[in-house]
Amino acid sequence: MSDDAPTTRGHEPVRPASHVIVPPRTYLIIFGALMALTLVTTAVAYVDLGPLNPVIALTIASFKALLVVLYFMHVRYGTRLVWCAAAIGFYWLHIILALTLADYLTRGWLAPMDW
Amino acid sequence: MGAHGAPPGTQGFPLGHHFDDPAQQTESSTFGMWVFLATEVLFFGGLFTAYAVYRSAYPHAFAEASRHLDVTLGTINTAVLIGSSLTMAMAVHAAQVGRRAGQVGYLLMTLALGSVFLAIKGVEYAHKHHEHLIPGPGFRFEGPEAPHAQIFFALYFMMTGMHALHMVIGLGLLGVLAARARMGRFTAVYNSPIEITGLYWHFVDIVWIFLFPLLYLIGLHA
Amino acid sequence: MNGERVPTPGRHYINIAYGVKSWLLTTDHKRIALLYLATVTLFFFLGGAFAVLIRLELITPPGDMVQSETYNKFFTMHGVIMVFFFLIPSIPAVLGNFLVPMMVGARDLAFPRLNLLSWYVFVIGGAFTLTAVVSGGVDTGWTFYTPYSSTYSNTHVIATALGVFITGFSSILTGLNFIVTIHKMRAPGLTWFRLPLFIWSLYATSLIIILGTPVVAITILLVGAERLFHIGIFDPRLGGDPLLFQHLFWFYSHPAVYIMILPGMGVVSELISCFSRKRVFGYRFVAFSSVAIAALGFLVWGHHMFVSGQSVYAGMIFSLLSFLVAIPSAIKVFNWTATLYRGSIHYDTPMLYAFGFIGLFTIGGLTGLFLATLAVDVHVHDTYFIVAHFHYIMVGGMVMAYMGGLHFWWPKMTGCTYPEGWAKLSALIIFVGFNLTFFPQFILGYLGMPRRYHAYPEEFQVLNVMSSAGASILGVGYLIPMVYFLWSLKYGKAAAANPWGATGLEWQTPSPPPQENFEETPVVVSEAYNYSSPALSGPART
Amino acid sequence: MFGDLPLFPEQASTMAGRVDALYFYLLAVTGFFTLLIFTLLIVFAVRYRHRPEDPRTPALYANYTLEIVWSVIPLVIAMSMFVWGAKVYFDNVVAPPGATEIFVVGRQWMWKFQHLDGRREINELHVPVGRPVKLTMASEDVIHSLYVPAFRVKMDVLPGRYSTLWFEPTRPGSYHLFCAEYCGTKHAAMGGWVHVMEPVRYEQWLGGEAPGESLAATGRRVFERMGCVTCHSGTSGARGPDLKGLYGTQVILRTGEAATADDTYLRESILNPQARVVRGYEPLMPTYRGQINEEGLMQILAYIRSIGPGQDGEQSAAPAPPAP
Ligand code: HEA
Ligand code: HEA
Ligand code: HEC
Ligand code: CUA
Ligand SMILES: [Cu+2]
Repeated sequence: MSDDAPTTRGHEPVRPASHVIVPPRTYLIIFGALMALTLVTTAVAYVDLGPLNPVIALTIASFKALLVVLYFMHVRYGTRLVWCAAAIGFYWLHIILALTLADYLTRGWLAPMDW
Repeated sequence: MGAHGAPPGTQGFPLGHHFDDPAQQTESSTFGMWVFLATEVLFFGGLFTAYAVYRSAYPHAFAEASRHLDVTLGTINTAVLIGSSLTMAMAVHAAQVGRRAGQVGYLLMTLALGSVFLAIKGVEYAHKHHEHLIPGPGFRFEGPEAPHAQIFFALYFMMTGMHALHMVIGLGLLGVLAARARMGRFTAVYNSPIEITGLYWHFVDIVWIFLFPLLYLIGLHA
Repeated sequence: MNGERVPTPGRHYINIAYGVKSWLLTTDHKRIALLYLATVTLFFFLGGAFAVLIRLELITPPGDMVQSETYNKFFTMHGVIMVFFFLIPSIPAVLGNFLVPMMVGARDLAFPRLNLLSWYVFVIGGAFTLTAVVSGGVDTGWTFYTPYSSTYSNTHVIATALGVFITGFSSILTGLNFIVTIHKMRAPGLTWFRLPLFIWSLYATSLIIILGTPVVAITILLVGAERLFHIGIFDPRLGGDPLLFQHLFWFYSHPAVYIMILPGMGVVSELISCFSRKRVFGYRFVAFSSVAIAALGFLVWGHHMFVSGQSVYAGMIFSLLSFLVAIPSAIKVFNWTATLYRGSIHYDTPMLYAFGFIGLFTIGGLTGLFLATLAVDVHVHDTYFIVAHFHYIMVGGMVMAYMGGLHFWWPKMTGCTYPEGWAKLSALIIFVGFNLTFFPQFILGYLGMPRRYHAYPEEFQVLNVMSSAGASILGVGYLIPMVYFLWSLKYGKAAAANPWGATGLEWQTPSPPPQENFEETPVVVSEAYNYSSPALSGPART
Repeated sequence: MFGDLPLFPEQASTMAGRVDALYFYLLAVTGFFTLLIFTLLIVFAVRYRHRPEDPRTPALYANYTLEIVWSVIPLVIAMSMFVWGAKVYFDNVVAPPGATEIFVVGRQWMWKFQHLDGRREINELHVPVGRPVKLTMASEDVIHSLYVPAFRVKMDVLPGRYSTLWFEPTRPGSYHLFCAEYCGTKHAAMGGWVHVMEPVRYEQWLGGEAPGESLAATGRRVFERMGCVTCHSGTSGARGPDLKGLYGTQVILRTGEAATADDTYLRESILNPQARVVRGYEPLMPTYRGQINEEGLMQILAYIRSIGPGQDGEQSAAPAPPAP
């Protein structure tokens, strides 16, 4: 958290440092990758892989999201603070999912267990 | 508000009275948007949680109900939205290098692609309406899983509906930005409205990137 | 810096412009704080009026004053108004709005217009809820449990829920503004570990607001959709699970109880330090414990559902985690106590409230441990033990802190001095009335009196009468400050810039502060609460 | 006036003593900390009150040892509370084998009890002293919660699902029965009494009225009346599986998954039969959702339990055998 130390309150007119200009070529590559992954994920969905299907679908989706976040949204070039802000929502999403499912997935446990 | 006694080098930058310099103001708005997006993640997060719970409880009903969605349209829409993210990124680029025509053009392209997405979504909704797949008293679904399929569709409409609402808001922002860009408001120095709207737009794209497999692709292989 | 920014002497944020428009269109955080103060006070007395009605009904065992329908609306409106329209915005939106920019040495919050918007959103949300009150009320309890709220209740659930939904966005805007301001607008030299603890606590509060509120928003939307269209998400007859609602609701509402205590803890850190003329003991521990409470607070929501039919194993996880979240609170209590050690303690009114806070929060928090203990919660869940627990924390803790903070910063906010004698007297009345109201409820709860009962068995009457008697004393205790605060605006002595001899940037500017808060941007060269070093602590006061 | 001021609830179940012991432990610990904090506050406040001649206060910073001490000690104490509480809770959840079974239906705003011998009660529950009793509960509408303070037990009663609660009364007498979960207008009136009786008196009470038919027998009649027998006749060539010897066993489903034929499964098999179809059968069974209420379901359940493995028929519907 030191990178936003209050020296930013100094008065030299600086050009915003977060504005690393990403070349359009990078955008095009990322766009290509996203399109390819979309096709892959749709194609894979037609193959029966049992419990792996949702896992693969979510892995690909997360990877796509990561590409968008890192390049389109410039987090790769951003400060640590922006990085944290980008991560925290997703992290918290896992908390609500994990603890809610901790209830649902263990509800049936008691009956078969002979204590 | 407005600039008063602009320090040298910040001409054309509408510095808020409470900020010291453009960097502080720009970073604040970018960071503010990120914090807002964290909120948004959790907003959709509630729906994703409901989805996870019911999908784990009724996997077959969800697969079967999902087969009533149109994968082709869904895939096309995914492509359209990713395309709009590309044009949005290009609009931000144009702003950063201060090209006014590029800004306006790319913003309008994003706006157009977003509208295409919503139009396709509208077609899908119309189909669902036609097939009586809208949850509520009029819901019709063959087979024993009907109630659970209704939950699937309830989540489908909530999730895509909330997503579409975000798109509509985004389109409104894009329209305003395009108009202001045409007036030459954005320069290489001052462009954070375009940048933060871009962040918002990409976020909406990411939500769809998850909705697409979770809603459309779960029943294909059976 | 710029010559034109130097204010004319005698000009401050209140007299710089007159007229309704200058208030309703202001983007000045200080004026917005006062707008919030007015609205929040209104809601407090409205919620208090419902409390009075509740306590009146409970004087006698049979439900003889009002019908059960009416009583059910009383406690629902009391809970909804007190939680969402009074306590959540109380310290953050009033004191926080006023102080965050001043304490970090900024001229305003990062997004002043969003700040004004948040107040309007709050008012609109409040209007929806008030409409519901006026047109007949709601009877779901503040928890809106499904399927009662979604299918069975035939009161104004949608209007109220919409009110709560809308207000949620007001909190989000405030939280967002605070986070960005604290990160980006600190004065030169004001590093994280030089920040006042009030700022740390509001930072933690804002994190909770940002990450929790959206979940309750979407949950409310789902309840609305269920109610309007019968989509089945929470309806067991259609395959839905009503417990999912409870999960989603408490995912927000448990962290929300920390929204309702962390700001109070921040205020108390300021008060304790100022009135013992000492740096807060274990500054870093107190600071980090706020963040720890915010983070851990998200992991314990299932402790409201121990007998709801959630999995036994989930119950155990949630119980374990609930005990963990008690530790940072313990750290705070011990550090505050240690701050007094070898201090130079002044007994001004704010300090009396701070003492009250520590004592009552300790009792309320420790009784939280009873509830986190699984087997005991099975017995006391949904009894008056719970009611006593949370009033001890929310009224005994947070409202005390809010009152303490108001008294502390009142001279700064208004430039007026309140009558100290009356203030001390009412602090005492509140303390006595409070304990008389809520202590008997612990006993009632362990005896097994369920909450939300408008009629109860005879043997519980004596304790209920004590509680009602206490409530009337408490009510008087709250009315007196209302009177002398208003009185002070007209007749109070003009306040000095730093009447308490406190450290902190907000005291280094006139009372009331100028429009731009500081005549020039302050530069911070030392840690907070530097009372031990004579040079830096401002005018000494004896 | 204070003559009848109660301060502590009666203890009337095996659980009551255990919960109270834990409660007193908590009281002792929290009492200690409350006293500690209050004493320190007062002592410091008096001892270090401001005196004009005082020098400035010393600059005391954190003391790491102290911080660790006052984090770890509460942590250890808290863990002891957790472990003890969890142990008692667990025993409170898992009913001992051989408990007397009673079916409970909660609805706005009354409690209905059905004993296995066919006796029914509303808002009153008669149970013998000294024998564990297990309640299987469901709600017809919203969430309710069955609460007997003297027993220190409480459990929510949910719509669409069975929940269970057990207790073993230890003292004859009449005790309050409350609905603890807010359930609408007459929530406060949704209560009654639990009458705990000496075995002899209980037998008298049992013999008091005409015994009527057992719950399982009623269930059997419902089973016939609803036409279940047409398919579940138990003969070869029947369209549905034989339900004899089914209760508590593992069922192999069409999908290849296995399910335990417990109360929840049976309930679902009747209300939503096609959700889980037994292997080797066609999904022919119609749904009975909306045609049968919770009480009827419980009667059928009692019947199916009574013809479960090792049961001799409808007279003795014992609890589920522990599943494998
Ligand atoms: C501001 C509000 C606030 C705060 C801060 C808390 C704090 C805590 N609460 Fe409370 N709670 C509520 C408001 C609050 N609560 C409300 C409103 C409800 C009811 C909602 C409803 O149903 O309507 C409720 C209900 C509630 C329940 C559910 C009860 C039930 O319905 O069955 C539980 C269960 O675990 C619980 C636990 C706790 C715990 C463990 C803490 C802890 O954070 C407390 C930590 C503090 C301390 C422990 C004291 C200081 C420590 C020491 C002095 C050192 C000694 C410490 C040890 C030995 C560990 N609370
Ligand atoms: C957040 C804050 C908060 C605050 C500050 C309070 C303050 C008070 N509360 Fe409340 N309370 C809740 C939050 C709060 N409460 C919640 C969340 C519930 C649960 C609701 C539910 O179950 O859904 C609850 C429930 C609740 C109950 C339980 C009802 C039941 O379960 O049946 C009771 C009963 O005694 C009670 C009493 C009081 C009292 C006496 C006060 C006193 O402190 C109030 C003191 C203030 C005054 C007395 C105001 C003074 C003003 C006047 C005297 C003017 C009067 C004006 C007119 C009559 C025109 N509250
Ligand atoms: C039209 C014929 C039909 C009728 C009438 C019928 N059932 Fe069934 N039942 C079936 C069939 C076929 C199956 C097996 C397939 C399945 O599980 O759905 C079955 C399965 C069951 C099962 C699960 C059995 C197992 O082995 O797991 C239960 C329990 C059950 N029925 C109870 C009832 C009850 C109670 C009724 C009356 C209220 C009833 N049935 C009426 C045809 C019928
Ligand atoms: Cu039934 Cu409360
Ligand atoms: Cu809680």
